[in-house]
Order: sequence, then C-alpha cells, then structure tokens
Amino acid sequence: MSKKRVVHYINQFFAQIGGEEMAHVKPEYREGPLGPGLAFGPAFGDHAEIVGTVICGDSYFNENMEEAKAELLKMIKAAKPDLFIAGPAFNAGRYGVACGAISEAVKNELGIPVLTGMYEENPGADMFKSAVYIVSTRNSAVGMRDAVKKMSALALKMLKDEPIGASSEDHYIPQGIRVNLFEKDRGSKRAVDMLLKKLKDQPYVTEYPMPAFDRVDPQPAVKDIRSAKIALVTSGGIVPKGNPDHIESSSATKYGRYDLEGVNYLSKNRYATAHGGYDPSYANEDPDRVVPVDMMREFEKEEKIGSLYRYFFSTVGNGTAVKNAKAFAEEFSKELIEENVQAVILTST
Amino acid sequence: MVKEIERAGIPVVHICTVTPISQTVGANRIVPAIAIPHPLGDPSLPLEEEKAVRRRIMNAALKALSTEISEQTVFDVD
Amino acid sequence: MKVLTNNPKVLEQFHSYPAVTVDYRAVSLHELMVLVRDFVHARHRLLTHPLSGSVKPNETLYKSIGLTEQPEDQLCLESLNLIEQSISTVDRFARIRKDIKEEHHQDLQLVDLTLISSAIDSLAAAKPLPGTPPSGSSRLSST
Amino acid sequence: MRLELGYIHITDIRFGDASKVEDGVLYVNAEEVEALVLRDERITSVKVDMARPGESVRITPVKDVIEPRVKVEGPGGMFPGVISPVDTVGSGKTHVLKGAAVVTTGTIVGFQEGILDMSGVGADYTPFSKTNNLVLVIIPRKGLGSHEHEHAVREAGLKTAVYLGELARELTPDSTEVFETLPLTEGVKQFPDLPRVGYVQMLQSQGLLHDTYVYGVDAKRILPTLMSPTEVMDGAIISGNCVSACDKNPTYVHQNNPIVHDLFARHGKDLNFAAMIITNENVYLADKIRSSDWTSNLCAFLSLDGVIISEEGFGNPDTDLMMNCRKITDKGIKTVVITDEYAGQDGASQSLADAHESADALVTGGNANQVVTLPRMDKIIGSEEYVGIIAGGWDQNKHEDGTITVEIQAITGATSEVGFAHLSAR
Repeated sequence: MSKKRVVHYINQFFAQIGGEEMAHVKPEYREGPLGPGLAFGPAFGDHAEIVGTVICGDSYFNENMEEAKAELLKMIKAAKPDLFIAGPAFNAGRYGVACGAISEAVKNELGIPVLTGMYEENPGADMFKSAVYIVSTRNSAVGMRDAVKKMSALALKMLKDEPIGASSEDHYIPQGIRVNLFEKDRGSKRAVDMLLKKLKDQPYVTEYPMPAFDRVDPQPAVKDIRSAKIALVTSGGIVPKGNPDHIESSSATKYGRYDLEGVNYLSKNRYATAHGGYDPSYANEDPDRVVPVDMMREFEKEEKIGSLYRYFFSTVGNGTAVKNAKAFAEEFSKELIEENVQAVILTST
Repeated sequence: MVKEIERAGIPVVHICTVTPISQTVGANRIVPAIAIPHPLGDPSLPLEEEKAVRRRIMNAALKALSTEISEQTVFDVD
Repeated sequence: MKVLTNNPKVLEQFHSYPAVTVDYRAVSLHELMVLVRDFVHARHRLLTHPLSGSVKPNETLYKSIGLTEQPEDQLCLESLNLIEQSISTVDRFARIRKDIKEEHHQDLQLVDLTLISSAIDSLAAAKPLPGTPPSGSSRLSST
Repeated sequence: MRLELGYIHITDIRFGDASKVEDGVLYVNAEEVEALVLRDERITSVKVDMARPGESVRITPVKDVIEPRVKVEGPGGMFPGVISPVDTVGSGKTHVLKGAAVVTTGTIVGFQEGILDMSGVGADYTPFSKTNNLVLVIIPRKGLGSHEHEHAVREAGLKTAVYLGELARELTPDSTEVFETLPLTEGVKQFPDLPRVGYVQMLQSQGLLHDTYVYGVDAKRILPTLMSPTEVMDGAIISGNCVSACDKNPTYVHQNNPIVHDLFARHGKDLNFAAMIITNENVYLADKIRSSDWTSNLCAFLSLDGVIISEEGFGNPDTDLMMNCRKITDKGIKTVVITDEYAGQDGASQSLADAHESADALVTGGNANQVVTLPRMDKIIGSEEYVGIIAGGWDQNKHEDGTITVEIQAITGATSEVGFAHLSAR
C-alpha cells in the first residue's frame, strides 16, 4: 500500500527563514518535510509521509489573510494531499491564527481531514477550536516531542478513517460538542479522586466546565454625543399596527426594521406591541413608553444628539438570552456599522 | 442582543426595568427603567410629567453613552 | 396556589380543592410554559419547578405548574430565570420529535397529576386548611 | 456502626428442583418463586425467566434490579420498613449473592422504560449485563390502578430478592469486607489529620414512578437527615423510581452505592469518611429551598471539609443539585458533584437544565441523548412493544433487520449519577 500524502504548514520561524524580521515572507512551497515536519516521519512509519511543506510569514498571513489563504490553497491542492497538518503553533498568537485559518480553509475547500496544534490560550484556539481539531500542546516549543506524538496519533486515526474519540482521549481542545467515552475508572471513583485533589488544592480537571457567562468588553464612550447618529432598538415588540412581519408574541424568530422618516412620535393609532409577556395596554396607549421616538426627536431639535437613525429595530425578547436575538443583532449591527451609527439605545420591557 | 451590538463595535446602553437581568445578559451600560409594561413612561402621571420622566431616563442614557467605563455599570437616573 | 395546567385530570381532581385554583388551558406543553412565563412577568411567583418529573419534555404532552395565587409586589427574578431556562430546555428536546401514542395520554396525565399532587401536598402541609381532604399523592402512595 | 459483608460469588444461574447455591451456581425453583409472587392478589401471573452474561437476550421494560442479600447477624432484616419490620440496619453481618440479581419487568404505564441487553453494544452500557439475572415478568390483575401496580411489582422484586438471599444464610462467604463508621467525636479522634468527607445523596421524590423510600418512608416527606453509610447496604433505601432508566438508581445501586464504597476505600488513608446525608428532590420549590438549606447546614454542623453530591433523574433535580452545591460551597466546604447530561443527539446543546459556577468540579455519567443501534436479540424477556415509546426511543427506531436505534437514556443504568458506570463525556 502506498503511503498517504500529507502536506504540512509552518511559519517562517520554524522554516528557519528567520524571526520577526522575516515575518513578511510570502507563501512558498517546498518538497518534503522541513523543521518540525521531520519529526513526524518516524511516527507516520509506513502509513504516511509529508510530501511537501507550505511556508508563510506570520505577518504576511495575518495582514493579507484572503490572498495568503488563496495562494497557499493553490500550492496545497497541487500537492494532492490526503491530510493536512498545520503547526504546532504553541503559544505564538499570529502563527496560531494562521494555523487555524489555513486548516479551516483546506478542510472546507479540499474536503480532506485537517488538524493543527497549539496551546489552549493561543487566540487561534478560541477562534478555530470548533471548526477544526486542534491538538492541545504546551505553551512553547519545549513541548514539540509531545505535540508531534499526539498530533501524529490523531493524524493516523484520521487517515485510517477511525472514529475520533472524546477530546480527553485524543488530546484535542474541546469543540463544544459533548462526546461520550468509557473511562477506566467508574464515576464514583473519579469523583473521590477529584475531591481529594480539590481538598489538597491540587489541579483537577472538571469533566464538564460550567457554561461561562459570555462577556463583551465595553466599547469606548461616544466622543461627542451631540453629533452622534443614534439608533433605537427594542425587545419590547413595538411594531406597526397589524404586525406586518408577524413577529411572534414570545421567543420571536423574527425581527422587524421600521422606517421613522417623518415620524415624530409613535402614535397609538399606528403602532402597538406584539409582546405577549406583559400587559400590553400601557405600551399600546403610548408606544413611546417603550420606544422613545418622541424624546429622540426633541433631543435632535435641542441638538443634544446628532440624529436619530432612520430605522428602528424591534423584536420580542424576554430578558434572558435568546439565541435568535443574538442572530438578529449580529445581522442588523452590520447595517448600523455601514450607516455609521455611533451608538444604540436598546430598550427592554 | 445587547452583547452582539457591542461586539459589533457600537456602544450600547440598555434601558430596562430588571437591571440584574441586564447584567446577566451582559450589558455594560445599564439605565434602570420604570416598569416592565412601560419602561419609559408612567401612566399614573399626567402627560407632561410623564414626558419629564422619560426625558430624565433618556438623559441618563446619553450620559451613559458618553461615559468611559471598564466594567458593567448601572447609571442612575437623576 | 394557582395551578396552570393542560392536563384534564388535574382539572378534574383539583377544580374544587381548597386553596388551589386550577387554570386549565387546552394548549401545547410549550404554550403552557409560555403562559406561565406571562404570569411570572405579571409578578406571580413560581411555586413548583416547571420541569417536574423525569419524563422528557418531548415524551409527554402534559404539564401542571404552580404559581402564587396573587401577583406579588415585585417581579421574582428567580422565577423568571427558572421558567426561561425550563422553556429553553423544553425547546431543546422538542428538536428530537417523538410520536406520543394516544393510548398513553391517560398514563402521561396520571404521572403529571401525581407530580403536581406532591406539590399540593407540600403546600397543604405548610398551610393546613380546615377540612382539607387528603389530596392525590398522600392517598395514592401506598408503601 | 460496623458491618461485615460476606460475598458468595455467583457465576451462573439455573432452574432446579430446589433453590440453592452450589459451587457458585444459583439454582432456582421457579414454582416457589411464582407461588411467592402470586401470594399478592394484585398479581395475576408471573413468568420467571433467566438471563446470563453474554446471552443474546434483551430484558425490557426493566423496572427495578435488586441484589439478593440476607442479614446473618445484627439487628433488623433486609429492606427494613418494607419487607422486614422497621429496625436500624447496617451493623453485624450480611451475606450477599454477588453476581446475581433480580430484575423486574412490567408495564405500569405505557411509556415505561429500561432496556437491558445481556450481549452486544447495549451490554457495554448497562452494569446488569454482567450479573446472572432472575427475571420476573409480572402481569397484574385487570383494572389495577397504576400506583397499586407499581407497588405490587416493587414488592414482588424485593420479596424474591429476600427469598434468594436466604439461600446464602448458612453459606461460608468466598470473601469478606468490613465497613465501619464511628460516632462523631470518636471519628474525629480516629483520623485527626485527614480531611473530613461527607456524601450527600439526592433521592428522586416527585410522585408516581418517581419515588424513593427510606425505611419505608416516602422520601419526599423527609427532611434531609444523617445515615450511617452501612445502612444502605442492608436495603434501607429502595427504589420506586421507574422513569429515566439511564440515570435512576435501581435498588441494586442503592445497596451497592459506589460512592459509599469508594469513599470507604480511601477511609483512613486519604480521607475520613464521616457521614452520609440523604436529601430529596421535590417538585415544590419551597421544599427545594428548605432541603438544600438543611443539607448545607448539616454539612457545616458536621465540620466537613469536602462533600460529594450525587443527583438522580433529569431536569428539575439539576436545580436541587446546583442549590446544594452553591449552599455547601458557601459554607467553605469543597464539593464535587455527579450528574449526567442531555446535550442533544449531536452533543451540541447545553447539557444541564441549571448551572452554577460553584459546580466547578463535576463528574458526568455521559450524554444520555447519544444514539446507539442495538443488535437483534434471539430472545426478548418482557416486551419489545414498548421500545418505540420508552424514553429515548421513537416510533421509527425498529429496523427490518431486527436492530433498534435508541438514545442511551433508554438503557438501564447507562449514565448513572452516582457513578456506578464508566461512561463519561468531554
């Protein structure tokens, strides 16, 4: 049986072209393994070999990501690989991002198995862990031997079409997908062992990390609010009467975008709430109680703000996080950015 | 929604009645509102007074947007 | 306690039970949970856990949930969180559709009835009422 | 309290003219078992069958699994308050037919569950594929109510287990094990330098098919309380819980509570196993608050350094688990919790119905929504009719070649939340 073909991606540093001063080098292709690629040889044995190495400078890749990916993909495709490996990148941030990005691109474009490796705190890990298998490595090249061992083992599994085990079995960074496995010890013993470690203040690994409360760093303040274009958004379900977009009264799967051109306040004859989660009479009596268009118009006149954005966005939310709401916001935020909206006032009931 | 808007790069102020929920969902600039069915109004007041209340809340919102913060902050309505 | 339910057996058993008001709605399990949320928004506090029982939400049709009879002064945040979490759990399971046979409706109603009965027993134990007859589960449990 | 368990190793089970144990083989006189079960007028007929490890046999729907034991020395008898008179158990000597089990099946409500395969993929997921099982297929009197039916099946299983356990009374154990917990102050003095560890067991207690009994008391009516861990070994806790096959605790698991055993294994070496606390999982929220308050207070009162908390069942017990974990952690006590997950068939959904940051040391019994295809079995004990509608099954899951596809939540004991199984997830 002929050996499977593997193409390997490394940066300028591991290709021994140079350090930061050479990070601008453009993609190039070299036959055979190079640098860390040499270490994969013995592990692959008769099953596979690195037939070529693609190299790119970290700065070049990160600053010209689309071009870099396109150039590299062309080279990789020409080498007809059965599998693609990038890195390991350890804790090198831009290298990690490059490894993740090119691996994802190869997986999507060429449809072959891919893997990379990096330290769990590498920014590339967070960005690409759910897209590709990222073997968890130490934070520096001191961990090269260990990384190569784990990466080659996973690579061989992929080449042999064997099922990939849980992250703890195949040493990859968890992808946010729960995978079952049989442990050597039964659950009760694992619990006792974990408790003993916790009691001794020794490190232990929980089998299910609690879902982290997702946080976003606050954006800087608006420099000059008096000239700012501000948009109104609500989860209080205010819509034109008749609810033209049929926004559901709870856990909505849609949102509406409504024109405020020439609207000085939200008349109860023209607007109402679609929200089913509270007594609607107050909002219907005066929708400005939920979406304060009247006050924004007064602020415009008084030059307390630059302007009110022409459209307001409305959906029905219920306080706590709703997945749909997240998707809506991602979508209309693009428009807001394009239209140079500088701030948003979001009202909730 | 509030997080995605902020993440997209636009500062956002969240006016809502139940501020702890706002904190839970990850809003950074928070202004307390009047009540769930009428966050920016108070039907028990005459119209003019009600508008004055709305103005105060909106003033607080503008102030929140103009204030640099490093963590979740609930702004008072004057 | 106000019991919001889509289970006819619960209505039948508790419609004239002291200190319990049965609010029966012929709606789906999801719709019932949303109705409960509306009550929570209207400042009623949850008295029972909305995910009662181990029958998975996509394997039953019936649910009975206890709330305070009257709205309280403030919205109960814990109740709101609980009902939101429960709705999202129900919706998550709903993605795996299971057919529920008509001949099992009675059984599912019975299990839901005993679940809410156990809560009504707890309520009765906490606030003894003159002339309260023994309710569902204390009479039914037979060990 | 000091209890010696004497194990008689059972390697096979066969029908015989006289019920007895000989050379590790458990012989059962089926007529005697039938007569015993039929003494209960609520039961019309019973079929006594057997299933051995490795056989092409499927038992379904499984209600309970019970280990045959007998009290040889010390106060009380097996299953106090239920089969034997109420008396404190957990001391003296108890003989165990290790490797044997009584399995009850019966269709109490239509969506009942529990698949137990003795071979094939399914056997990997259930601990009871490794035991020699005496199976009771129980048919109740027509028109018997569900509560009475459940009760009749429960008692039939326990009585049969006691009947088999009696066979071990005069036997010499193949091996023995001793478990001892001292009174509070003596216990502290015994291992003053070891961390004091407790076990909090949450018992399912919500209603029909969701109940657990402690010395015959419905667990929903208890306040959290202390037990000697050896009491469970004599059947102080029994299962009336038949929903959620994968993560309910059959009586067998209570008798062999693995957390109790694994804490005893380190007792005096790395830890001082001080106490077991049982608490419940009620529907009524005020009960949840009261029980978790009480449990955490007991932990603090006992000056525990660390606690393992186990859950039972799906959904709202997640709330009890998080309440217990948070309140016990708030007392400055280190916690580890055991649960299982419902992360969807693709594993991509949120695993738990509730979460709290204090639960930072968690052991999981695996994702119960994982789908598995079970091979065709030559013999079905019970009825496969219900496989389509049990939890974790669905209508189109029976295939032409005789295989069936189910979520592992349909398999008895697959994702044990007391850590009886080896399954986990990452």
